[in-house]
Amino acid sequence: MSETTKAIPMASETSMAARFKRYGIWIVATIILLVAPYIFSSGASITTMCLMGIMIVFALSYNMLLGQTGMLSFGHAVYYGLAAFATAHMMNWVIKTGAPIPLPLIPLAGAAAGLFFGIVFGAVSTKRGGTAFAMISLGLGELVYSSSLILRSFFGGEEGISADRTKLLRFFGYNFGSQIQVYYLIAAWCLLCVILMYAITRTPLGRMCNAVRENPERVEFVGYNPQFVRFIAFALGGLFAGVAGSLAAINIELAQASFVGAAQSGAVLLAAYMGGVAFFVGPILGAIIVTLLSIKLSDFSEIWVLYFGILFITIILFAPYGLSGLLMMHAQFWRGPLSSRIARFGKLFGSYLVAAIPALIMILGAILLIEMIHHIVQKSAEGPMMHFLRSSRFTVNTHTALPWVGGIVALIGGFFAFRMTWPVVAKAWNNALADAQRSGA
Amino acid sequence: MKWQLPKKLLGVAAAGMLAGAGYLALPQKTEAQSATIKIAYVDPLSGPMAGIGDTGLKNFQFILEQINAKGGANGKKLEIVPFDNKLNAQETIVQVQKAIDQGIRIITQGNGTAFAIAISEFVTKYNERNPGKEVVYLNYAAVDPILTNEKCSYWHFRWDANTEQKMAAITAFLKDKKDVKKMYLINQDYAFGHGVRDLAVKFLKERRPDIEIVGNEVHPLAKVTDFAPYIAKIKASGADSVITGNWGSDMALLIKAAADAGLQVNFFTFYAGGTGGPTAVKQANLANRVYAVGEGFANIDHKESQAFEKELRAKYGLSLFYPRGVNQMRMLAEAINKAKSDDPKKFAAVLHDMKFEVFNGGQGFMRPDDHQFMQPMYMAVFGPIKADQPFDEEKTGWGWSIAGKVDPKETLVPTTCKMNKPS
Amino acid sequence: MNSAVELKDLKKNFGKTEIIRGVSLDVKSGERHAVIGPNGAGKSTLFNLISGRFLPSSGAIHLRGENITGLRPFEINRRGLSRSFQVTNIFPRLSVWENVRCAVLWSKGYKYSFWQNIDRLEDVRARTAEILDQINMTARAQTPAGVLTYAEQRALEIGITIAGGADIILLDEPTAGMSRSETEHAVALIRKVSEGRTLIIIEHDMGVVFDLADRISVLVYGQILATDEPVKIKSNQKVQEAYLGAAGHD
Amino acid sequence: MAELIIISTLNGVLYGLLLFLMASGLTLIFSMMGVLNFAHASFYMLGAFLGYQISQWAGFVPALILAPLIAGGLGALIERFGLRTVHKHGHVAELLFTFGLAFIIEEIVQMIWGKLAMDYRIPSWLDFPAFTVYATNYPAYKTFMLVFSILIFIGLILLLTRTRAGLIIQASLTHPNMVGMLGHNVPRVFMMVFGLGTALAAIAGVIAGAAFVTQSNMAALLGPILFVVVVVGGLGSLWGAFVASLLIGLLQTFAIASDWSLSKFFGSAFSPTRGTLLFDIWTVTIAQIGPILPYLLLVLVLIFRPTGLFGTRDT
Repeated sequence: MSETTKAIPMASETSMAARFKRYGIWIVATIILLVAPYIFSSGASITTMCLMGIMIVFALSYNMLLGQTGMLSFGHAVYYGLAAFATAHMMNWVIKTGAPIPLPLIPLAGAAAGLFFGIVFGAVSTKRGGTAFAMISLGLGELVYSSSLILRSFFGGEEGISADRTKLLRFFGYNFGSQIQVYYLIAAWCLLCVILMYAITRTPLGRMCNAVRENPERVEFVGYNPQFVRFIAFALGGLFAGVAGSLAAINIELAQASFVGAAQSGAVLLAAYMGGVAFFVGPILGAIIVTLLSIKLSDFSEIWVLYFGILFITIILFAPYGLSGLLMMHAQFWRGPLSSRIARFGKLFGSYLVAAIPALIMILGAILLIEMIHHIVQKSAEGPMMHFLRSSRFTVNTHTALPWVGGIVALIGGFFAFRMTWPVVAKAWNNALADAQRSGA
Repeated sequence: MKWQLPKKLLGVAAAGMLAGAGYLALPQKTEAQSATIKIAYVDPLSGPMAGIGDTGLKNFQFILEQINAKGGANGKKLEIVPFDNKLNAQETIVQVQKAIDQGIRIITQGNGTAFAIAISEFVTKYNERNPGKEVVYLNYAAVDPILTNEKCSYWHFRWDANTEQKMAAITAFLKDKKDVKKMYLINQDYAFGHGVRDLAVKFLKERRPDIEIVGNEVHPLAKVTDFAPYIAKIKASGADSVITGNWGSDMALLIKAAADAGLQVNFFTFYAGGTGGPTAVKQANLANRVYAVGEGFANIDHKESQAFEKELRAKYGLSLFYPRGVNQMRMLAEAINKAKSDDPKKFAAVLHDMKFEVFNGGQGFMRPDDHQFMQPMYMAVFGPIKADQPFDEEKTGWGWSIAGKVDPKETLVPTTCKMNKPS
Repeated sequence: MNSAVELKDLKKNFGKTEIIRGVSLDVKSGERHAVIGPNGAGKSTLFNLISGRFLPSSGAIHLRGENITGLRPFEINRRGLSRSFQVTNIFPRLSVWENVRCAVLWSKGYKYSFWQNIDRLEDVRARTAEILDQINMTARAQTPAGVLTYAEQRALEIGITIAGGADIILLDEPTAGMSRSETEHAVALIRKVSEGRTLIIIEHDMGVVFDLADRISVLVYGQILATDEPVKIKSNQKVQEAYLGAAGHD
Repeated sequence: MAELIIISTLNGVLYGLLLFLMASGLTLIFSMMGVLNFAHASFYMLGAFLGYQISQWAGFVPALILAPLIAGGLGALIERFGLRTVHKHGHVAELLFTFGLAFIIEEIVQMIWGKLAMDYRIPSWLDFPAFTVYATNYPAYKTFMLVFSILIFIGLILLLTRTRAGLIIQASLTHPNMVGMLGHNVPRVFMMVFGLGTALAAIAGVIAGAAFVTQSNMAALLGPILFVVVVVGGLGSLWGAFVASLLIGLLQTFAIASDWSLSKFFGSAFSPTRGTLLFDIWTVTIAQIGPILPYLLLVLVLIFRPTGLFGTRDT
């Protein structure tokens, strides 16, 4: 009997511990959001965190389609971008009429716009799933983007619609002129949206979305219309994408044609997929990492897109469930008494460290070679000296043999040394697994 | 068993993430007190427009090397720091923010009016909200008149002639070209293209009312593969000349399609001199048919600038695309010297109404009403180089010869700017 | 007795091939009705027509007197007709619990709700637990359906089919591919879950058929050869000739 | 008027055939393997650059032969060591793999050849006007493109329907397991198909690169329109792709030739205020929206006829 009760989720848990388990994660998230600007306090860090918050909402809204409902969209930026324009117009209207609406409520306009366009375009595109849906989303994306350059009065031509966020009604004395105030605005909306989107996964509709993803045909035979499930999911996805777009417009005080473009749609796809679409946290991780990489990588190398592409392909080839998938693989070791968990993870990560050293050498060797080739071919005018990854300290002379030999040795030697560590990692993994199973039993 | 492969590669992923995290966590050094004056170059360095951004960067690197060789500014060296705006408005702002965070207080940018407006508005708001930490924006190529009219800012300075001035220059040149009788306008379908179109209509009416405009067309920006259908329309209209603001592949493809169809008309262009343009004209074999307007060309008979050009080509293998860039940086250095400070608030006051001997010779001045630089303009035509012309373009054996010079007073268009001067 | 499902001269063709060539059948409420016939006779196609998966080329289908011809599968399901599939058709990456719960939701009236926490819906939880108990899979509740054994998946298939509380149930070869003991188990399960409902079952195992069915229809080449009680079908000369005597069926 | 119609038709057919040349490889891969190859246009670009490089060294004809061979070989290798690995994770993973591949190919091409346009010219022996219609010249090279595209089309049809290899390919398409049972190496067939598809893209690159602009952004310029051709034509239908290419070519060309807009149609009867949304819609000409017509067509076709014009299967 005890087996049975364990296997079936209980209807309601009311103890303190259970309560904390349910709400604890959100309390922790709130604290992290509150203190983050004190830890990463530079202007650029705060700007970056603002973009992360926007991207988290956007990527999660995308995952309502791809991860939850199995709809691959190439045009999700349409809802993000149109909402951004709606927001910019709304702000200008509020400024013009002096309506008593403070800035923190403006994202509601974005949400409404996202929902509206989600309903309109969802009605035509969610009739079918699979590749047909993907192609329709691509076509709609191109249509809206092209229209943005024709319908100038709404899209403001290529320069877009700008608005001054400080000219709205003050909100408890804040005018949102400084970036930090905008950060807290974004953080609050981000947290709210994440909680809502998480809650939606745990509703009848959320579960039916999963069912539609798995087997839309069978869904028809348990009383649900899979098209309507997709439609609602799509509209809700549009709503949250709208909030994200709205926050983006508030953040840079501008809505511009590129907001609805294919690059923006591609970015959210990359973020969601790299983070992993199978888990709720995946797109959050992906949004953080993709935002960070796209802002930071270009500081180190001109050919950052190449590295980004290679990283993306590596993830598709070797970690198809994304970064969150890699993390979740470790969940199975998280059992038994705390001390044994720590010991188990200690051993496992020890083996990773052993593997990481040659892997790092291999990667550095590869990067050195790529950078040197790029320097020779494209930067010959700057002379033979190359600042490796724009570092002022580490320079190499590309016209001498040493760095080339060093790069090749690091690449090949690193690879073989790395291969030799695989059995070590495999053994550590198996040991940990056996250990975890023992303590689980 | 299912996880076998990822398991082995988990190491690499973990290592990569660790390394990445470590690398990114490195503290950013701030350069407020350093011995160089840094200038952030915020332009596309990846993506479809990377070629243009890259060329500009090399131009500026060389310009600054030359200035530094002569002692830099206020005893400090000037350095250009590239920031990739990825042709995206949001990213542009982020990169400007990053630059400011690194202690950089001079921003330069040129590609794309949309981004220029974004930077100008950002910088203006930033300076308003952060007195004492002012940042200045030097615009070397974004030409929408709006930047020195409705949306002008004290913190924005433009060295390129704006669309209106360029059109004024073209039409000033057309005053004496009486063989031009039927004009066709073809432009890209976005703000800049529309600007060119509307201004062409306006200025032709004023200066050459006898010219008949036989066609007025806009085509989608950077989406057309084959211009043959457009050429067919131009041909059907009986035009003898074309005015176009096209740039990039839209320019190259237009010229090529014209040559393919055997269309022999004059092209009065803004950007035939841009990257890829000369190659296309040469391929199309349209000798002495394609005109470009600009503030300077390699073959202008001026010793100093030719020496400069020669050295740049020897070193980087490309031509000086931005003579205005030289003006911009030289004026910046001189303003810093005069102000004896690299604080933007101080040297901006010097730049505000500065007079300057421009790169190709002749007098130019910064108009204090709108911070638009006024300079002599040239019309040049592309064809096989003559004996006295030292420079060809893109290794085609063809080069620009000067067809006409337009005095600054011809391009002194009025401005509606009401500038807010900081106290 | 009332009629549960009534087919009126039902026809279906794919291109020029006629698969169902005029089937009329009246299944009474509360009856256990088996459809047998050789491979390719059109049995599964018949189920696909009744459940709305295919549109009939002509003819009509009535459900408790209501004409349901042309309705979509989910509309038919909502009217109380539920079916299983010959080839297991479940939600492979969802747990057994989720599989069954998805099938419970509509019948409890939650529709497309995205404002209620599903784990707090006591009636849904109770019903899901009840079904799992009926199909004997309570212990496997948290296992992903895709990794179950074949027999377990077949049981789950039945579980999903009955979860919505439909009173007319169509089972398409529920015991195909099972071992002897598994089959016995399955028959007991079917007997249990069809108590008080109308059952239409396609089955190849004659032992199961004659054990379970109140009446049997023999479908051969898209037409019904005979409909009668098991004993009479056994002795029906035409059926003997066409089917039971014929070699080659499995 | 007659002049414009005739010339527009000619231009439309030319453009359409070029589209077909590029889309044929894509439709082959798509119909065979179910993979929407996002990197297809990248192979087109790669073909143009390889064609440029080889023609610098050895002339145009060797380039036309060697460049597709190299690109096709590369494509086959990528299928073997990349795409095949992700195959088991489903179509989304495959599609995203090619999505990432497009980035990498573009970056590598930029690393080798830089970001500026190449001086890639049409061979001198094809550089003359072939014929003249209403005083508009039609260059010999465009005629060559036209003939070449038709030859490729006929060649592909023959390959698929008349040769043993083609029959195996068609069978692998519908019954991969059965073909495998019969002793054919289906993965190898897939590899060959991917190689062939990318080689076709490269041929298009070699030819179009010389006629238009060879630059690293040429992939992004043409990529999406190829999907339109393939999907509108119908999956797995070479005829469909052919017809769709011509249709889109003609549609765009005629759209450009027309100055029609709502304001012209209604004349001065009604004129909305400048600067309003209605004004924008009122004054936009068909010529302006020409390039977005294919996408409109795509959406409409998928909504009303999901199999595409000639397809037999659902998308």
